Amino acid sequence: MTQTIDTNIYAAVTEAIQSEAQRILAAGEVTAIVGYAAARRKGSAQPIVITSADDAQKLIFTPACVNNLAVYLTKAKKEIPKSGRIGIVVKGCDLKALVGLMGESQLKREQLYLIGVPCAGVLASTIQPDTGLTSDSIAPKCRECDAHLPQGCDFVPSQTPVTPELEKKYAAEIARLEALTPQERWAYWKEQFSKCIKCYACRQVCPFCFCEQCLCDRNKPQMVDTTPRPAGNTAWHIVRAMHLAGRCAGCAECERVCPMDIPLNLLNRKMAKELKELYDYEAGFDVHDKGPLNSYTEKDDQSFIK
Amino acid sequence: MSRIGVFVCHCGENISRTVDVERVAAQVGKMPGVAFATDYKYMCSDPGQTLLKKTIQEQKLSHVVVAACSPRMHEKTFRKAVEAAGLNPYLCEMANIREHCSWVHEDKQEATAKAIEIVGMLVERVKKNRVLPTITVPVTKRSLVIGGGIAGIQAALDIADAGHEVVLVERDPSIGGHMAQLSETFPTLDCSQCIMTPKMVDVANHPNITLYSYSEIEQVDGYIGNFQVTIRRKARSVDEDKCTGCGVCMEKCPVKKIPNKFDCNLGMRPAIYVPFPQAVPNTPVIDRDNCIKFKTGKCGLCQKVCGPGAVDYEQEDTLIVEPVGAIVVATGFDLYTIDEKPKGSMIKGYGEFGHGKIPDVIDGMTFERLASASGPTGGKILRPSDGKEPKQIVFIQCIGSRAREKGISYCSKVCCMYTAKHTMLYHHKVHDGQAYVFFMDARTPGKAYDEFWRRSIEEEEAVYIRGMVSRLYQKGNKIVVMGSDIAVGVQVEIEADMVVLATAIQPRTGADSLAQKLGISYDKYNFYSEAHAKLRPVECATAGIYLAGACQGPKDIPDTVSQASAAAAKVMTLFAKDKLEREPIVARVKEAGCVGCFACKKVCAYGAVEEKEIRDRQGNLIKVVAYVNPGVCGGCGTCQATCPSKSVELDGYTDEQIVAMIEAL
Amino acid sequence: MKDKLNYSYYPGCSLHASAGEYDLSTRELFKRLSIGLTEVPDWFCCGATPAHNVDELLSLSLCAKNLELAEQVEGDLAVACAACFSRLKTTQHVLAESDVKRKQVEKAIDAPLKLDGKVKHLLEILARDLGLERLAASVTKPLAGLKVACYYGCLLTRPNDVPNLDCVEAPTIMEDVLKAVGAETVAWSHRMECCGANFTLSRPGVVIQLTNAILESAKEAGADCVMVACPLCHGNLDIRQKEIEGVYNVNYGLPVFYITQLVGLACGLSSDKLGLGALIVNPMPLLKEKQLL
Amino acid sequence: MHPEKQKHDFEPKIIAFVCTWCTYAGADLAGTSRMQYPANVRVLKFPCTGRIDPVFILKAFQQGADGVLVSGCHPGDCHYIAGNFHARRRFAAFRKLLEFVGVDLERLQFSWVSAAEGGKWVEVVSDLTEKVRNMGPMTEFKELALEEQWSGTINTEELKEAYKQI
Amino acid sequence: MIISQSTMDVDFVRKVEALSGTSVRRCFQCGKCSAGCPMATFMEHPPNRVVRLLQLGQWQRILAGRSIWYCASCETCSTRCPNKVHLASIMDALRKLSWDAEGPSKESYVQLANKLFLQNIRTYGRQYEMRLAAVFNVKSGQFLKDLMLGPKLISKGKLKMFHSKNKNMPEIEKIFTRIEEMRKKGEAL
Repeated sequence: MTQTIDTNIYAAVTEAIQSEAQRILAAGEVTAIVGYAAARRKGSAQPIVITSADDAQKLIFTPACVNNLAVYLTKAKKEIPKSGRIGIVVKGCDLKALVGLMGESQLKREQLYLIGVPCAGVLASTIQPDTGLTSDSIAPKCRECDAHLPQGCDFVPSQTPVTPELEKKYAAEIARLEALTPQERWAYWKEQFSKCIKCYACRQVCPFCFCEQCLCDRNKPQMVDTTPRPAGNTAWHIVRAMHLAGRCAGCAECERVCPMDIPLNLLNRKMAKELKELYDYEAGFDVHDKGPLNSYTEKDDQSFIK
Repeated sequence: MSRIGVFVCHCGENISRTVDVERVAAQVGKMPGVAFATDYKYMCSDPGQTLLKKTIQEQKLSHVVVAACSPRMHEKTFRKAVEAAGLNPYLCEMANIREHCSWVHEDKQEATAKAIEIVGMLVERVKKNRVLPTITVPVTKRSLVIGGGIAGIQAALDIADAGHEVVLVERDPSIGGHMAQLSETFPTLDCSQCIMTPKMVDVANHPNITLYSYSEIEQVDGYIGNFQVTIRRKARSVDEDKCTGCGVCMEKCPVKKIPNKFDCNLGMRPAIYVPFPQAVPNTPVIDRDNCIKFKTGKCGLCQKVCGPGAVDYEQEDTLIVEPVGAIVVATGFDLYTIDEKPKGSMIKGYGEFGHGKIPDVIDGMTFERLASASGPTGGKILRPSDGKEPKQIVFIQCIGSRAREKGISYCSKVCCMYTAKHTMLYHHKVHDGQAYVFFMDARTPGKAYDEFWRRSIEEEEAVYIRGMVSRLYQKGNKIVVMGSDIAVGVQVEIEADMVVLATAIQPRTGADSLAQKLGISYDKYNFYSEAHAKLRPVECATAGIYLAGACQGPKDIPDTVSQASAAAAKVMTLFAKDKLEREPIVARVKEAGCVGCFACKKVCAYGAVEEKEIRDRQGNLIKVVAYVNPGVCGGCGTCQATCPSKSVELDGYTDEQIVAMIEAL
Repeated sequence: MKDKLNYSYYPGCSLHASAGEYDLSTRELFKRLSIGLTEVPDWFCCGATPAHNVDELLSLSLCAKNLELAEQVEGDLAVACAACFSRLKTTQHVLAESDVKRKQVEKAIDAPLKLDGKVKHLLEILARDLGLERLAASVTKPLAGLKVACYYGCLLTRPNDVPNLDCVEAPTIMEDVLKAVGAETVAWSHRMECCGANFTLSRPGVVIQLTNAILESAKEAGADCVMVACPLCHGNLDIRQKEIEGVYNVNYGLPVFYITQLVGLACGLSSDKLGLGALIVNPMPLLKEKQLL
Repeated sequence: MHPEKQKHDFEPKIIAFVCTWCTYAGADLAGTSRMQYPANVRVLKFPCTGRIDPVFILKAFQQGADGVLVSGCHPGDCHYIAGNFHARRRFAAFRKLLEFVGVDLERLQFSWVSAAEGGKWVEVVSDLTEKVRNMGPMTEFKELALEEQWSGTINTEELKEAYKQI
Repeated sequence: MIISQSTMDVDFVRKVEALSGTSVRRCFQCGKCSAGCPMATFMEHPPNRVVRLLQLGQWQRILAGRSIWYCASCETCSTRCPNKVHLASIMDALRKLSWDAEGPSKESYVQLANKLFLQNIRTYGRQYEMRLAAVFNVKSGQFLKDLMLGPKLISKGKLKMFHSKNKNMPEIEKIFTRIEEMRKKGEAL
């Protein structure tokens, strides 16, 4: 049964963002703000960088504001110290990425002015931007969101989103795959990975793929085949999932931008689940000194070791 | 194109019995890049090595693979030979076809096939080997010793006697540490001060030793051979150079009743004081918290009476930087106390013993001061509460030690012995008294130790009761000791005049923060960790830092002195060379690819990874990257496996070398 | 200042029977201090010592069910009896530690467990929630000159990490409360020794021996009276005192008060409202002597 | 003297990634003690298990390994203080990932073998060889590699026949 | 005492450990439990020896004696044990296992009191001390025990003669029966 999700607060949130943006730009607290603005198609939204207080009213927040804007900061991190403090509009999920990036010395908290948005959810990538937000049209990641209200921001509008309990699709899909035999799982992923065209959009959009030279682009030695063929594709996605383990907090941008609809976030959620079970670690809530895979305790599980 | 030479060893018959070595040489000879392949009876023999050297030169070989025994056996041998022939030693690899092949398989065909594959893998690997220059680091032949107890004193004297300069830093106003406080020592009962003070004087007079007392380590930079140590010299308010140690200031000081920590607060001292008469240096220090001059601005008596004008109220803390090549850490221990600990602390106190509020319940060190001829009672055993001689005295062992519940599960190692000593001292001094000891186990391994313990029972008439004490409480002027004798299976109640607790040995407070400054590791109790429990018990994992005494774990005096001399020997070994050579198996950062996530730094157990700023010509910061200090790197390669972009690489085990081996399969 | 304090209340069986005066004085005192107290409807026995003695699962299940009942009433759960307090706290502790036992208990009570509700002894409420200052401010008749031996017994503080009421071996919370209401407390050695507890029924001889040592110690320390927070301790110290005096041929004459009675007295409550008449060792002469009535 | 050596239809390829201080030395000890074990294993020496990148395991399977063994020092015995602790976490996570994409974890063995455990080395290697031998060849990655060459699935009789020939 | 693998009943010890949630092996016999136990003088095996016998698997010796029934559950031993051995819980577990085995015990009075107490809960939901005491005296044959106390207590209102009905009685009964069922199915010890 389709359930309508209340997005009435988004208008008020937009207003609050606009006035805060106007204030901090005018006061010179920040030099630029990364946010969302309306795009040409009706109801759609796109990222925008504004540098003038006059442009503050361009900022919006709607169910179409799907992008994780954190990626605009990682790729621009060298510029930030020069330009001064930067404001950024963040949903709870985006904030998790920023938190992770701070833990990895990519960003500094004091360089950022965080405008958190109370968010009931955004639209799935397959849905037309002017559609209303419902239990059918909502993005899968929002179904299991645990950060509707971002914590620790410099500014958060006072509205509280109404968030109905929805069926967790990733969790369900992971459970389904886990119940299969290894051969069946292999067949499933083989089919998924065979679709890959190695466009690297997943890498491009990922806030954590901030390496200047990706391991997979190195050819001395050739660790991962670069051809868009099954063997290389499989290796690429396994290596990527491993590199994101303990870091990815599930913004699901990789899955959103994948032109071939490979369920990439499934791999990342699976790893997050395992690390939670093994080491009680969850990415994205606190700025951790060390992630789960670069720390240890002497009593870690070793039941799998002979 | 590489010109690889492959030498297949027969090892007498050890290899050739199950591996067809001629066939291996013939097959490998056909591999691309292999210019020469042969087999030989004994490659490690002189003629074998000569063959190797001759062939390198004649055939102009670029790389060498020796297929023989385990590299753990002869890698050094062959690398040396290769070096003698003019090649970089790291261009030689060994293929293990003995331990991993001929000795563990019987089928000749199978073993030969395996040997060919093993050698093939190493051929592919060696192609990717690079010239690695030996890393040399200069050595500053001066040493820092932290802590002026018996461990620090012994280490400092040994190093100084070997002709090297030593900087000795002591936190307290005088060196001597705990040993200076002891009355007599087990198992010979010689007077501690009689054997300790001459050594303290030696330190003071040694031309190679610079003593900084009343000083602390502020900061440690650098690495093995090249440390820069910043030392804070706390304001003593007395000029050490001018002071003659006449002691008039102490006599005239109007504040006299400050409990003296050296006497476990049983004796009193003035506000300007030396902790004990034989102190080294014999220069007083002003206790600013208790000095009238510092509290009210009035008085100034000590300055007036000081002939040489050494008293200086204006003195401030000063920082000095000392360059040293090696560091000996000898910070010693603190005694556990039974008082109530702050909430949430890992260590708990003994509420069942009144949290230390019963005046005649004392610890072992306090008993030492009572028994000491130079102590506050002149060597008489008297109760702190009323100054009476205790006729029934109870000793309880394992207080804090071996008590998980209180947060300490280790054995403090010295308590059994010193309690036995205490019963003897007590019996010698109070002839009509009776000593009882509650104990769980008597641990007396050591030369003449068990005999000593037995003597306390058989000759000195101490009554040992196997069983612990549940509770102590004051009843009138007695202390009721509620214990049990598990041998009999009954409860035992003793109304004692005095109770002496053998409290646990703990690391010094602040041991963890010093460790962090030094970059050495420590266990959950803050004892410093040695590099290897059995084979490297004196070294820290951090190169150039050595441990001596109880800071590493509970120890008695002989063990402490042994370890201190061992640490000194390690320092002298280091100082025997002008430059430090080390295997060039170290990690290197490829700065172009590094994005400064510092995952490598997070996993480095050696603290070898530093942050390095890259700036353009105008001095603008471009990025911050990782830098691996080759002097400090241990060479495990955990950083490389962790680095997402593989921008740090372990020389000798590069991805190229390893992938080449995997691909050779 | 904090809003009005409100608690759900678990009196326990004894307070509805042999320790009626404890129940009465608790209700009256809380009324006087304007602390809300709502009895958990149809609570039942926590199982006390006998249940955990022979059937831990039963004991845990009974307590867990009672904790569930307590959830219906708003506020932290106030408990007066030290034994009930100990059982409820132990249940929370054990079930939080052991998954196996937790699942068994959930099955036994056929309900999911909630262990986050706070269980508080009256002492905690007086000393911490209300606070010693506010308590002192409510005093109208300070208990000046009354020397009290505070008797903790076993179950208020032991074992480690379970009740977390105060230091397990050297608690001060009773003394703190009494000092706040103007009484004097004596330092004595047996304030945490066992009285023999429920052996009072099956092995009274044991109880007499242990309780005698406690009374002796209190008397020696110069106490005028003893204060307790446990009906079982009270039973042994008060009800059996005459008998003990007979057996040992001594004369203690130590009235044994509940904490709420003494605090209530200081807050100006009358003897009737405190149930002082129910005490076996007559406290009236002492209270008259100290001019506290 | 020796019992007749059993011939098998399939001999698996096993790759062992081991640290030099413990397991490599343990394997040396098995040699000096003349213990016997199947000849299927190829040993790659690393300074420490901490150096072993999960990609190597992937690469080994891609290169045709039927089984992979990763072995190092027991916890607390690491020559490099903590390399094996880091490795333990890394591989705990990586094996979960491999399992999720459908790799049968029976083919991937982890162990602690000290320099004194020559016998354990023999046991670990023999057990893994035996287990993988019974499981048959690791076809998953090989198929991917073949598809790489043929750019299509093996769906005709001829292709299947040709595949079997390889 | 002959000790062998067959006399060391490890299963029993494991049961004790499962029920008590504490380790038996951890005890190193320091005797602190016995030193502080208020009841030790009434026991033939002091607490430390109870643990020692358990370590040796000699549980029959423990169950045959009265020690476990003389434990007052004062928790002093658990609180002061240097090894965090929760001896009071071990005592609970031993009593439970003895109770199950309806084993020989020299302490039938304590058992009887416990039994009556639990019956009271099952029947009335709460304790009524008057009934408890009266029935105990009848069943234990000590008709005149504490005779002098009774009237005095009643006059002081301390022993109630009547009691109200608890609405949760069916729920209590269900807890008892569910636990019995779990035990029958082997889901709980």
